[in-house]
Amino acid sequence: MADDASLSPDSARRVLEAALLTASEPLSLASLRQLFDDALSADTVRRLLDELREAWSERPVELMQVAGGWRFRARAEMQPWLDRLKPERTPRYSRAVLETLAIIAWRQPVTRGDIEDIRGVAVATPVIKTLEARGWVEVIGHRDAPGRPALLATTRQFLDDLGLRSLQELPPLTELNQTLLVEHHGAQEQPDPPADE
Amino acid sequence: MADDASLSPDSARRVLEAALLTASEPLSLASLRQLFDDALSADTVRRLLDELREAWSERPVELMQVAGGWRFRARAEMQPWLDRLKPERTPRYSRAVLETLAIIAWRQPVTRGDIEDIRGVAVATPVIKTLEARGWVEVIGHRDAPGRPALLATTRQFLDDLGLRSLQELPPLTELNQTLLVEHHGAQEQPDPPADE
Amino acid sequence: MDTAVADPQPLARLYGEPVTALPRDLFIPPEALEVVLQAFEGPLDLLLYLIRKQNLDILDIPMAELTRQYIGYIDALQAGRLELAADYLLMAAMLIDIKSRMLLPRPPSADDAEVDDPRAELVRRLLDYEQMKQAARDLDTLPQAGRDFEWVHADFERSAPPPPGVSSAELMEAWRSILARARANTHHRISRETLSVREHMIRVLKTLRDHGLQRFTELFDVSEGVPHLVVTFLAILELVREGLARLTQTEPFAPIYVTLPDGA
Repeated sequence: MADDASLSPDSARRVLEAALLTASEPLSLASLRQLFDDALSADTVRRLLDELREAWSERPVELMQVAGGWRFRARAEMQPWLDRLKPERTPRYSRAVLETLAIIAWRQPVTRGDIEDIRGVAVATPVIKTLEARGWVEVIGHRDAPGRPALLATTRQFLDDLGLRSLQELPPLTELNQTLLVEHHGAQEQPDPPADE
Repeated sequence: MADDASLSPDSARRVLEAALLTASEPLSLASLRQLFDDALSADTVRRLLDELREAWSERPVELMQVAGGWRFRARAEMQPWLDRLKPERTPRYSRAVLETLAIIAWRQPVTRGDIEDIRGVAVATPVIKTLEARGWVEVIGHRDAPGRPALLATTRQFLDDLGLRSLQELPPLTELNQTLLVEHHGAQEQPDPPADE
Repeated sequence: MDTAVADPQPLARLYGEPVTALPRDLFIPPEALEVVLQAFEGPLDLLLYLIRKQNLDILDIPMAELTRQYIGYIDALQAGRLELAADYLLMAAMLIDIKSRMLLPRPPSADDAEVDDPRAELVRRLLDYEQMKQAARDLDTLPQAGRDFEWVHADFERSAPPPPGVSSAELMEAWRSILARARANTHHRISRETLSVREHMIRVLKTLRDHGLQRFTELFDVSEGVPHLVVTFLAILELVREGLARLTQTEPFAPIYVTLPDGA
């Protein structure tokens, strides 16, 4: 059925094309050679791939060489149209991310340990990474303590993105603390009236 | 960026092609029109699809119309090669699974009890689970009877995966000895023909 | 074992050998019968096999013969102490019932002699099942995604969805939920900090990080007014207290320097 020895270059290109179009991930050169039971040399397959890429050069989808191998991908200029197919719902951050951000914002600089103490649960690395990747949180130093934990603080961009001129424009925690904490923990746990206005 | 009013037929075909080649499920006519913010009529899109199908007629992949809409698939003759990339051969379904599926497909909606009546044997739970996991069968309601048994029906994906546009494209049921039976035993013994013709 | 009837599709494999036809006689080793039985989907399937294999007329089933054969299999199975599905036993009972009813004299009916044929219901079920059996085979011949063809699925770099937005109000809500939890764990004491001090602590820390050692006095911007100077002073003291910064002075009245604890 699949007679590889006598496969014409054209047929081989067709097989490559079908395989690359139906693959759910990039196909390595080794995988592509496996299509032909290794009857074609790596060089031959590479040459066929070049021809295939050339043949697709005018199409809206292109053959790309990516980290894992070769893959067909829609050209960037197609994206505005393709994006219309499924409007993404506005994503939201998880509660863990929001709480971590709140703690960093109001209590900075804090270590991860501080955040865990306050939240009462471990803080997963991706949570911090999410905030760092967003450019909202950065490491501004290390506490002089065992393990020299990183000190986290919010960035200028965090203020910009939230439309704040300074941290002081964050809602004051005063009322919150008083309504929620005073009655439960007693006034003696409240430090002096805030100077954060 | 995506100016639809002034889109040439060629550009529109390119957009359709990119969308259909990258889709992870068949795209309905409505979805395809959404690509152009509904600036193109359904008829125009249908015509472009026909042209696209024609343009691909010599290629190793083909544009198919199935229940869920349009999607490209590799031609069947490519399968022997494509199979080589699979770690193991796709198993065929057992007779129990196939017979259960056939009964659901042709007699839907049916309860498990209905299936057992026809097959004359208990239907093992894994059989139904297999079909549900494949996304081919789903519960669409409950019969108003003791125990409120679930009513099973096939899904759109079942039709898509078999390359069918509707249940009416299922192979016709073999009549076997029914005509003879009618003569011998009278028409009242024949159940009504399934409404899938 | 009699396997005279050629059948391209083996019913089963016994000890590696294909079993292409059912043994006709009943002297069957129970193991063989078990294997054979697994080839059937149930009593209807077995009955259909017996009927079709021996070219019995399904519309005029010789009940005596069919019942004898069927019961023969059941007996052999039970002799082998094989666990037998209740469905098979139920069918045996039904066959015997039909057979006995056929022995009874039927009331004469001039018009429609066949209507009361006790076999009718069985025949209907057999034909119904046979039809679905065939439908299942037909279904299996349809090209199936993943088995006979593959869907095209080229890649598409979807624009990264816009990152989630956050408002001050949401942050406040998050804080509120932390406090609500803290309420349940009273040992988690959450004290309020003066945010302006915190903000200045950060400012000082960033200066130290970016520019290294700083003269104490350089950290103050006189133009910003007294409250600002006080807060900055408090911030530096707090940094030192928390071990986040160090003050160094080589001798009395020499300039005071502020550094990060690791001397960076």
